[in-house]
Parts: sequence; C-alpha cells; structure tokens
Amino acid sequence: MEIAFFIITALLTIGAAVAMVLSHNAVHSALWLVLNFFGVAVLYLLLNAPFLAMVQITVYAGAIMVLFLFVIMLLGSEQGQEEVNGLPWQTPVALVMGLLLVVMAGYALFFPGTPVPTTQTPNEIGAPDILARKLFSTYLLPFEITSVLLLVALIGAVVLTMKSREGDRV
Amino acid sequence: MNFLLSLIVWLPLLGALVVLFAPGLSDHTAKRVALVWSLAVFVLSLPLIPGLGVFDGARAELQLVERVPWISAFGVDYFLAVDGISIWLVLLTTFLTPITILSTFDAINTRVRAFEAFMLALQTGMLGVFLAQDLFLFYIFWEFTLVPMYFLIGIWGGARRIYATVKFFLYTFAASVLMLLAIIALYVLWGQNSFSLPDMVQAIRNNQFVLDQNLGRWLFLAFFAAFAVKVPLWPFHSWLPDAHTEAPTPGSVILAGVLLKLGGYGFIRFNLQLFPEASRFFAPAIGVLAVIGIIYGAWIAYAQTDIKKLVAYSSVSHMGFVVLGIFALNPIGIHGAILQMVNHGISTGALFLIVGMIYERRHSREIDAFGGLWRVMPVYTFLSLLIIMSSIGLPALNGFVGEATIMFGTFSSPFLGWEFAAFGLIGVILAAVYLLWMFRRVMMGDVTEATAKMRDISRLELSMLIPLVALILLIGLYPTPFFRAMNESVTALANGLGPVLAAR
Amino acid sequence: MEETLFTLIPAIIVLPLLGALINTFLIRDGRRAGMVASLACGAAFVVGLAAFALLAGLPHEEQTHIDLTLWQWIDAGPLDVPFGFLFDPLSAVMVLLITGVGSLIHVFSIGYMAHDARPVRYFVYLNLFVAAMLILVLANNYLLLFLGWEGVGLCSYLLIGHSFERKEARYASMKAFVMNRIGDFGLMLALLALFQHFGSLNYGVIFPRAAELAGQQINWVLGPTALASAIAFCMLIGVSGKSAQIPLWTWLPDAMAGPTPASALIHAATMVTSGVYLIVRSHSIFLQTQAISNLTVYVGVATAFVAASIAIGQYDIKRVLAFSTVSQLGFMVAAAGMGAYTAAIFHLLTHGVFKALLFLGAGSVIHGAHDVQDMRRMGGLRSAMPTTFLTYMAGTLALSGIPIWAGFFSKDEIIGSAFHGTRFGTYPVSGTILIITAALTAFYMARQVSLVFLGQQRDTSYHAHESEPIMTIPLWILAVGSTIAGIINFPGLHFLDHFLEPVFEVGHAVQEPLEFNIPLAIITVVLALAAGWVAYQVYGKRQWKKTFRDPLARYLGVFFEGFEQRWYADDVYDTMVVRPFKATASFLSRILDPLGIDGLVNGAAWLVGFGGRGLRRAQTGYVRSYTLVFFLGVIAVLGYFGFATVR
Amino acid sequence: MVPTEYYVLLSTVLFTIGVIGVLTRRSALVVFMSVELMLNSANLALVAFSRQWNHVDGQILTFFVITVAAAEVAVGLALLVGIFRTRRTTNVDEVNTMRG
Repeated sequence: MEIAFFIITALLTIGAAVAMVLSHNAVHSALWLVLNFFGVAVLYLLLNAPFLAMVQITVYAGAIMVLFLFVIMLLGSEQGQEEVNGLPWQTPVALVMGLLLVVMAGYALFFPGTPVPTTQTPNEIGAPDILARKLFSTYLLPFEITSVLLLVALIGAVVLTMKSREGDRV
Repeated sequence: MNFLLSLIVWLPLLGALVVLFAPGLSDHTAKRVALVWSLAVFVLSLPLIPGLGVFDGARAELQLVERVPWISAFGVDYFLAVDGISIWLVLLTTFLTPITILSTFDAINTRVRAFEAFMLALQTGMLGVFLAQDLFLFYIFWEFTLVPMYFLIGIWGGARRIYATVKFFLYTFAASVLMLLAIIALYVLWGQNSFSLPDMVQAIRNNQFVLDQNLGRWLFLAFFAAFAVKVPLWPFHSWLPDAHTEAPTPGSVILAGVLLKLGGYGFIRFNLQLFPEASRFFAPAIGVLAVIGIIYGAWIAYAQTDIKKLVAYSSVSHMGFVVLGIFALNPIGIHGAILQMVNHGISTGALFLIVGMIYERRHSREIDAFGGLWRVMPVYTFLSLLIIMSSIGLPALNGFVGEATIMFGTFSSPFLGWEFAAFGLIGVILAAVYLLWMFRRVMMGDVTEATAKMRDISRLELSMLIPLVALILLIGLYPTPFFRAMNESVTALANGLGPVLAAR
Repeated sequence: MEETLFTLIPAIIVLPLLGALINTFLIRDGRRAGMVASLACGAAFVVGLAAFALLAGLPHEEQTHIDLTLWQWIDAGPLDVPFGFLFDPLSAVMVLLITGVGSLIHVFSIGYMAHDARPVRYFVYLNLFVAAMLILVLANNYLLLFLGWEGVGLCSYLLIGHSFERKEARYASMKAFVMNRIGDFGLMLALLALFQHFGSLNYGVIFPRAAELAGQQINWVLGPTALASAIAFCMLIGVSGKSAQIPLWTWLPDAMAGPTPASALIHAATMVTSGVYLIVRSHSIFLQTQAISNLTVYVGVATAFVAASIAIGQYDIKRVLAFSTVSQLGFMVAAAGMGAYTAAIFHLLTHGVFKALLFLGAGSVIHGAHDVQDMRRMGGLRSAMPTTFLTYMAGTLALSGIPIWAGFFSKDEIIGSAFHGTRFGTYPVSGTILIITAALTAFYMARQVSLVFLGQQRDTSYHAHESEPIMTIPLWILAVGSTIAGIINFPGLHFLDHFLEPVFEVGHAVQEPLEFNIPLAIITVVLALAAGWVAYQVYGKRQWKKTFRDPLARYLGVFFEGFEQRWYADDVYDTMVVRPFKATASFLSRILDPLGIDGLVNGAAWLVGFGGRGLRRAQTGYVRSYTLVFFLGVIAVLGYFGFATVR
Repeated sequence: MVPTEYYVLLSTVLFTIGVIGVLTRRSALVVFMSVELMLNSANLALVAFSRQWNHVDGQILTFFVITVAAAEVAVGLALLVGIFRTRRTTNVDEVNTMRG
C-alpha cells in the first residue's frame, strides 16, 4: 500500500521535473516545478518529516517559486530566449552522461559491495519540537549565521537591482 | 649579538620602506638616505670580518646561528647562520650596495625613491639567500630577489627593457620552480618534518638519509637548473646580455656584482652538500659546459660593439671559471671559486661602473663612439686600466688569484684534469684579447670631436671606484686572510664529498 | 749577514716601486719625474750591488739558501704559495743587469723624453717595469715568477702603447700582450703540472726532486710522454712568447713602436731575456728531458738564423736592432737548450749591455735626427754625432763578435759548447748555423753603421745634432761596459762559471768550464770580419738616393723579398689565426647566439604561447560548457569511487 | 515501508533531470529552476538517510539547505535582472564575455 503510494508520487515528481525541463514557456516550467516540489513534500511526509514537508511547501513552492514567477513576468521572458544555441551538440552528450549517472547510482545502490544495515523502525524524529530543540541547542550558531546570510542576501538583492545613476554604469 | 644577522638582513628592507613612504622626502635626500642606510648596514656587517671576534674563521661549522620555529606545521624554521663559505659573499653584498647606491646619484633621475627602495629591498633578498640555512626560507629569499630586479630593469631600463625583464624573470623563475619541487621532494623523502639544511646534510653524511642514486641525480639536476640559469652557465646564459644591456648602471652593477653569485653559492651550498654522489657523477659534464662557457663567452665578447654587452659576455666567461672551480670538487678549486665570486663581483661591478660613467657623458655605449679617452680622462683611464687588468687576470690583482687557484684545483681534480685547465687557460688568453681590444678602441687612439669635451672622473665617481680598486689590489697581493677564513668550512665540505677528494 | 740581506732584498724591489708611486701621485713635471725614477732605480742598483757583495762573501754552499718569505701570498687549502724571494748567484747577476742597465736607461730617458707629451707616465711605467722584472728574477717560487712574468708583460704593453695616438703603437701593444699571453698559457700549464706532481711551487721543493719527473709517464696531446718533457714543452711555449722565439716571435719587431729607451730596456736588455732566465732557472727540469732540450736548441737556432736574415732586409734603424735581438735571443735559448747554462747567462749579460747601448745609440740618432727612423734617409751622421758614432761602434763590434769586445767571448762560448758537447751531446749542425748567423750579424751591423753613420747625409731636410750629455754619458758608460764585459767570464778565469756553480749544483748541472777553442774562434772572427767588410763595400762606398732599394734585392731576388717581408710570418698568422678568429666571433655573435641558443629559448617561449592559444579555444565563454566539463568530472570521480568500493 | 534505496534512486533521477536541464536549456531562468531541482533531490536523499539512521541531523541540514536556497534565489534572480538590464537577454549562450 505504502509502496504503491510512493511509486505514484515518485512518478508524479519525475514527470513534473521532466515537463519542467521540456517546457518552452518559462511560466509553465515554473508551474511544473511547483508540482514537483509538492511531490517532494509528500515524500517528506512519507519519510516522517512533517515539519520539513511544510517548510518545503511554504518556502519552496510558496516563496521561491513566486519570486521566480515575478521575475519571469517582470522580464517578460516567458518565451523566445532560446534562439541562440552556442552548443548544439551538448544535448546528446548531456543525455548520455545523465543516463550513465543514473545507471551508476542504481548499480551502486542495488548491488552494494558491502551489506547495508536494514532500515530501522521509524521514530518521531521529524516532529517539530524535536527539530526545534536540536536547532536551538546544537545548531544554534549555524542557525544564527543563516539569519545573517538571509539578511546579506536581502541587501545584496536590493543593491544589485537598484537602478544605477547615469554615468556609473557597471 | 645573536641577532646581528637578522639585523643585517632586515634593516635594508626597513630602509626601503622608509625611503618609499617617508613623507616629504625629495629625490635628492632620498638618495642620501638610502646611501647612509646602506652604509649603516655595511658598518653593521663589519664585525663579521673574520678575526674581529664575532666570526671565527678557524671554525668549520655554522656561526651566529639564529633559529626560531616559524611554520611549525611543516617544520619550517627561521634559520640564519653564516660560515666560511658565505661570509665573504655577505660582506661583498653589504660592501657593494652602498657603492651601487652611490652610482644612482648620477644614473637615476626618475622615480628615485622607488629605485632606492628596490635597491634596498634587493639587498635584503640577497643577504637572506646567503644566510638562510632552512631550505624553505632560502627559497623565499631566492624568489624575493627576482621582484626588485624585475622592476629595476623593467622601469628604469633601456628601450627593450620589457623584453629583457620578461625574459629574465621567466627564465630564472621557471628554473627556480624546479628547485622548489626538489626542495619539497627532499622534505617529503627525508620525513623529519624539517627543512633544515645542516641537519639534512648531517643525515646524508651519516647515511641516515639515503637517497636513491637515480632520484638523487634528478634532484641534483633540479637544483642545478635554478643555479645554472642564475650563474649563468652556458647554454643558459642568453638572458644575461639582454638584461645587462637594458638595465640601468646600478642594476647592472648589482646584477653582475652579487646576483650572479647566488648561483655559484647555490652550487656549493646545495648541490655539493646535498648530493655528493650526483656531484661526482655530473662534475665532468658540468666542467665541459663551464669550459665551453669560458671560451664561448670570451669569443663572443670580442664581436660586440656595445661595451656593456661586451662586459656582459665577459661575465659569462668569468662565471664559467667559478663553476669550473666548484666542480673540481676539491678544496683548492672551491677556495678559488668562492674567492673568484668575490673578485668577479668587484671587478665586473667596477667595469659596469666605468661603462656607466662614460655613458653618462656621451649617452652612447657603442665602442665606435669613443676614442682617445686616455688623453682627455687620464685618471679615469688609469682606474679603468687597473680594473680591466684585474678582469684579464693579471697577477698581483685579484682576478689572477682566483683564476689561478681555480686552475690549480681543476688541474689536480680527479674529476676534471689537465684538459679542462688547458681550455680554461685559453679563456684567459681570450680575456686579454677582447678587453684590450675594447681598451684600444675606447681609451687609446685619437681624441675625436665628441670625446674631446668629456670631463675627467668626478669626485663622486672616484669615491665609487677607489674602494673597489683598493680591494682589487688587496686581494691580489694578500688574499691569504680571505682564504683562511673559508679554509675550514671548505675543507669540511670537501671531506663530505668523498674520501678521494680530501687529499688534494 | 743574512739578516742584512733579508732587509736589502725587499729594498731592491721596493725602491723602484716607491719611485713609481711618487711619480704617480706627486710629480707632474717630466724632468723631475725622470730624476725620481732614475734615483729610485739607481738606489736599487746600489742596494743590489751591496747585496751582491754580501752574497759573494758567503760560503759557497750557503749562497743558494738566501730564501725569505715576506708573507703568505696564496693559502688555499693545499695550495700554499709564499710571497718570497730567493737571492742566489743567478738572481744576483740578473738584479745587477736589470738595475744597472736600467738606471742608465732611466737617465738617458730624461733627455730622450724631454719633448714627450706624457713623460711622467713613461717613468712610472719604467719604474714599475724594473720592479716587476726584479720580482721575476728574485721569486722563490714559480707563481711569483709568473707574477713578475706577466707584470713585465703589462709594462711592456703600456710602454709600447705609450704614444697611443699612433696606430701602429696601439696595435703593437695589444699584439705584444696577447702573444705573451699565449706564451703564458704554456707557462701556466707547466706550473699546474708541477704543482700537481710536487704539491708545491717553490724552487726549493721542486728542483731537488726534479729527477722524479723523468720517470712519470702521462698521456696527453703528444701521446704518452715523460712528465718532464710535457712540463718542459709547456715552459718552452712560455719562453717562446716572452723571448720572441719561433713561433711567437712576431710581436717583438712591432714592439719597436714604443719609445726607444723603453725598447732598449725591455725589448732588448731585460724582459725578453726572461725566457732564457726561466730555462736556466728550471735547468733541473730541462735536464730530465733530452727531447725537449733538443727542441729548445732547434727553436733557438732557427730563430737566430731567421731573424738575422730578416734583419738584413730592414730599413728602419730600430727594426734592424729588433731582429738582431730576436736573433741573439735565439743564441741564448739554443745555449740554454744545450745545457750550456752559464754560456746562456753570460751572453744574456753581455748582450744586455751592448744591445742596450745599441738601442740607446739608435735612440740618440733618432732624437738627433728629429724622429727619422728610416736608415735610407740618414747617412754621414758620424760628423754630426761623433759621440754617438763612437759608442755605437763599440756596440756594433761587441755584437758582431770581434775580439776583445764582450760579444766575442759570450757568443764564442755558445758556439764552442755546440761543438765541444754538453751532457746532451754535440750539436754540430746547429753550431754551424750559429756560425753563419754570427757572420750575418756582422753583415747587418756593418750595413747599418754604413748606412747611418758613413757616407753623406742622403736626406738633407733635417739638421742632425748630437744629443745632450744626459744622454751621451750613459752611452759612454755602456760603451765601456760593452768593451770590457767579456772579463766576467774571461776564458781561463771563468768568474761567472764559478760564481754560478752553486746554482747548478742543485740540479747536478755543473760543467767543466769550457776552454777556449782557438780554431773555432778564428773561423768565427774571420767570417764575421769578412761579412762586415762585404757590407761596408756594398753600402759604405756608394752614394745612394734617399729612397733606394737595397742592392741585395737584385742578387737575392725572392729571398730578399722574404727578408723584407719577415718571411711573411705576420701574413700567415693573420690568415690562419686572426681572421678565422674574428670570423668565428662574428658568427657566434650574429648567428649562433641570437638564433641558436637564444632561438631555443625564444622558441620555447613561442611554444608556450602557441599552446596557450590552442587552449584558449576551450574557453568558450559558455557557462553551460563549463558545467558540462564539471559534470563529466563529477561522473568520473563518482565512477572511480564507485568501482573502488565495489572492488 | 519503502526502502531507502528507492528514495535515493528517485533522488538520483531528479538530480540527473536537473543536470540535463542545466546543460541543455539556454534560458537562464529555467537553468536556475533546474538548479533548484537538483537542490531538492539532494534534500530528498538527506531526509531519506535521516530516516535510515534514525537521526535528526539530516533533516536539520535539509532545513539549512532550504534557507540557503532561498538566499541564493534572491541574489541569483537579482543578478539575472541586472544582466537582463544590460544585455536585454536571459539566454546564457549570449552571455559569453569570458570567451578566451
């Protein structure tokens, strides 16, 4: 039962990802990506990580993708940004290499040289309170640094997009 | 007094900073400050003269040792010391620098402060090379000398200065990188987490650190490349004439006077001490290169029309003697080589000075632009003659003492022999040919309209040449104190090269 | 007594050195400089005389042990050379010759150089020369001898180039120095070999052990050779350079471009004889090798003959004397090669006196004739310069080997040795050639006297005058010397033989003093007189025009042309050595160095640049292609680890 | 319970798709999205391993990745806007001034 649910979600996620890459319209791409993010969020739930699933939806599917859509609209570059192709031969190479990567990963996963310990009984490790305790004790410093990082990113984004005055074009 | 060496090494760099950054320093005073500063360094180095109590010439081991851990993770020490091999080269450096700076009084008129700063910084680098006993520290000083020289030629040089500097820099740098590789290889192979040269040499002599024969030879060659380019040994010499022709007079003086000696010193200190077996193996081959260089440099010097180029090629020839003496691998040869390095520094430095003096007056270095200087500039010509004769190797002057000692070493060396000495002596004949040929055309002959107006040597110029000439005579007539101070160290070195060599 | 000598010997050298220093730094006036220089040299002579007297007073066996070291000159590990002097009978006579003749020449120079542009410099060189020459003969080891050897070479260079405005002076000075250097090359090589064997360069170490050299075999250019031969051969090269022997003789005639008194001192009386001195000093080495001693004789005889023949064909008054000097040096070298060392030194001494006289006489003529040197423009100067003529005649007779004059005795001893035999055997052919050469000597000297002093003045454009007393007095003294100097080794008395005996005892080279060979002497003298008479008949009787061609040219044809052109030796050297040398230098400098060696360097630089241009094309600027490469790298790394773990 | 291998394989597949997107698409925006996809696939693997070892650190790391991704997107999109302003394009193949 669970495995069936996993397979459906996985296929949905993969399908959304493929569609994202193949779409000619950037807006479509963004929407496919949102779908993909939802799929991943569902998988997080399956993995006993409910808090992360929520974060995934709010931050990724919500904030980040909205930002993407904003920019796409702002630049008006939904379509027609693909005329110039400097590396026409790169697509087949990329596909072959990608396939190679998947095969390699699969081989390594399912025919491991050393036996892998079996999956342990899941605990409620993904509960928000457990995460929060960990985050605010052991990982306090990284957490604080992350906040600084966000602030810097914020300022950086503002500075970069500010209209430069005449005469000092970058 | 155990910080004396550090003081001598770092004081010039401090001087460089002062000259460069002191507010409100005019060009005129900058020259004087640099001069006084370098003189102070010279005075500080005077106690090093063997026999004055600080440095004991009768001891073979390193003296005035300063050793402080520096980068302890890699076992790098700040390790300065001096022994009989380096003592005269250190004194040569501190002695020549004030004279060189004196020569900037006339020769340099643009960006004076930067020039003086580079000169002083260069002095730090050169002294560091002679004094560092830690391979890593040595390498740093070694490369550091490149930088000021690069700018000295590149900014104040002649018309083709960019070509000359780039060539000089790349050539020496490329070769030095090989040396760096060898240094790292030695460090790794030894596995004692130390770059200390004396310790490594000690381990090699006690067979605690045994290098594979083939590997030892390769590492020898890596060191050899760096030093051979610097010396420069034929056929690695082609950067030298370009660098010399383009460099301003003070640059040439310091280049010929001290920088070339870094190579010869490196041969003795590193190749001979670290790789006795490879030294014995390669000695004949290097001897052949040296002899070719002696004759080739002299021969080609004869065809030059530019006086400075002539002197530059003569350097190739003369430094060939130094290499020959070193790779005689016996005490006499090495004695001669070390003294000859000092001699060459004095004589060729002086030669570049005298060339610079007439260049200042005539703004030409073409031999054909001169004639009859003996008549219009008698004092100048008298001193020039003395210096030229010293370069030719006239007995009673310094050049002869060095060359003859080298020849004796070469002849009696089990690795070289009479053929090498005979060909070396041909170089001595040729030295007379090209230098007298130059003398005949520049100093002798009729006074032309252009040369008639040339005034004789000024007091300033006299003050540059007099100390050099005094040393030329002193070393020529009484070189014994110079030899005695290096005797013990050189004998110990030769003993390390193998039992065969201790005898002669 | 020895202590006194120990103070006197350095003084001999220091005095002329002091003169040179004073003149360099304090004196600006030519005449005063001359006084100082003469005084310095004269004082050295007086001191030398005192030292000589002291030495003569010592017991026989102690005379070779006056050895003093002033200081350690070179002390480089095993190489240990003192700055030390050895005052033995051989050095003593050399010192007297150098300072004695030197003083007279100094005095003469005061007058001769009165109108020179740079008299002070001249006297400095002259003093310096005397000092260097004294070091050469007084040294107690070979390296110090070499110092003097090259020192005199330098002074010779400076004096020849004294009037450097003249082209021939410039070229001659350099030629002299370089040719001497080629000779020094040989000498230095000999020193190296000596040191290699003995571990020392001191005479005191080498000579007693010289016999070892004969046994040692070495492999070198000439194949397996006795070490003694190799060393002696190398020394012979040095001798050939310094004493102007074949093949390095061409510099000496050119050296006449220097002031005449300098030629008298350096290129006649003293410096050029130092090669002979070297052989005599090293007799214990030469005695070990018959082959090279023979070679020395042949070189000497050949030089003597060739130079004498050239002297016949010269018109320049100094040139004749120069070739005569070369010829006489050949006599000495031949004698030294035969092992007739005393004879060589005897001739060296007498020749020093009478050749100095002849040169000074020539100088007086040139001075009086207002710098005319071409003998064809002279003639009849006897009346204008009676003193010069008389003294010149004394020199001529001495040189021609006419009895009672000095040259007769010394030359005869050499020829006598050739026939009488030495430890190397007899040299009859060489002896015969030497007799012919002696006749040629008489011929060219008679020719010279006839052309210069006899007959009528051919070129009347100048008014010849006798020189001032300061020049004629030295001439008189030397003339007296030339007349009576034979006494120093007069047959039957053998002063010199006995005096030098201790020196040769070291190498066991003492020979029975040669007794006078009357038939031989008669033959020689008759031949010389006949040659002189013929020359007088040819040149002294007729009135020639001032640009005449020598009458002998008619009879001797190409041979005379050879005489005139010095047997084309200079041209041969020019084509075979000088030109190829210059061409190679130009080739090296224009082609090999910039295109070959530097070409390799720049080629390497170009190669790097080329590779860089190639690699630059990989930098497409497309971020996606960089990513692809990155991705490939990731796959490669993953693959590597994957396989590593699977295995 | 779904084995961890399946999650990791899924993560690999998503990552590969992201890579292919980066390598083949020229629109800077889509390239950007593909990068986000790759980040997500990595997160998925992290969470899966977190469950495998019953350890919360994997989730914490994922949390941080998400935060950094947010910052990155902000700056990255700002850069894109800047590029678009000067070059009037978001085609990465036209931004090749670094060409050697």
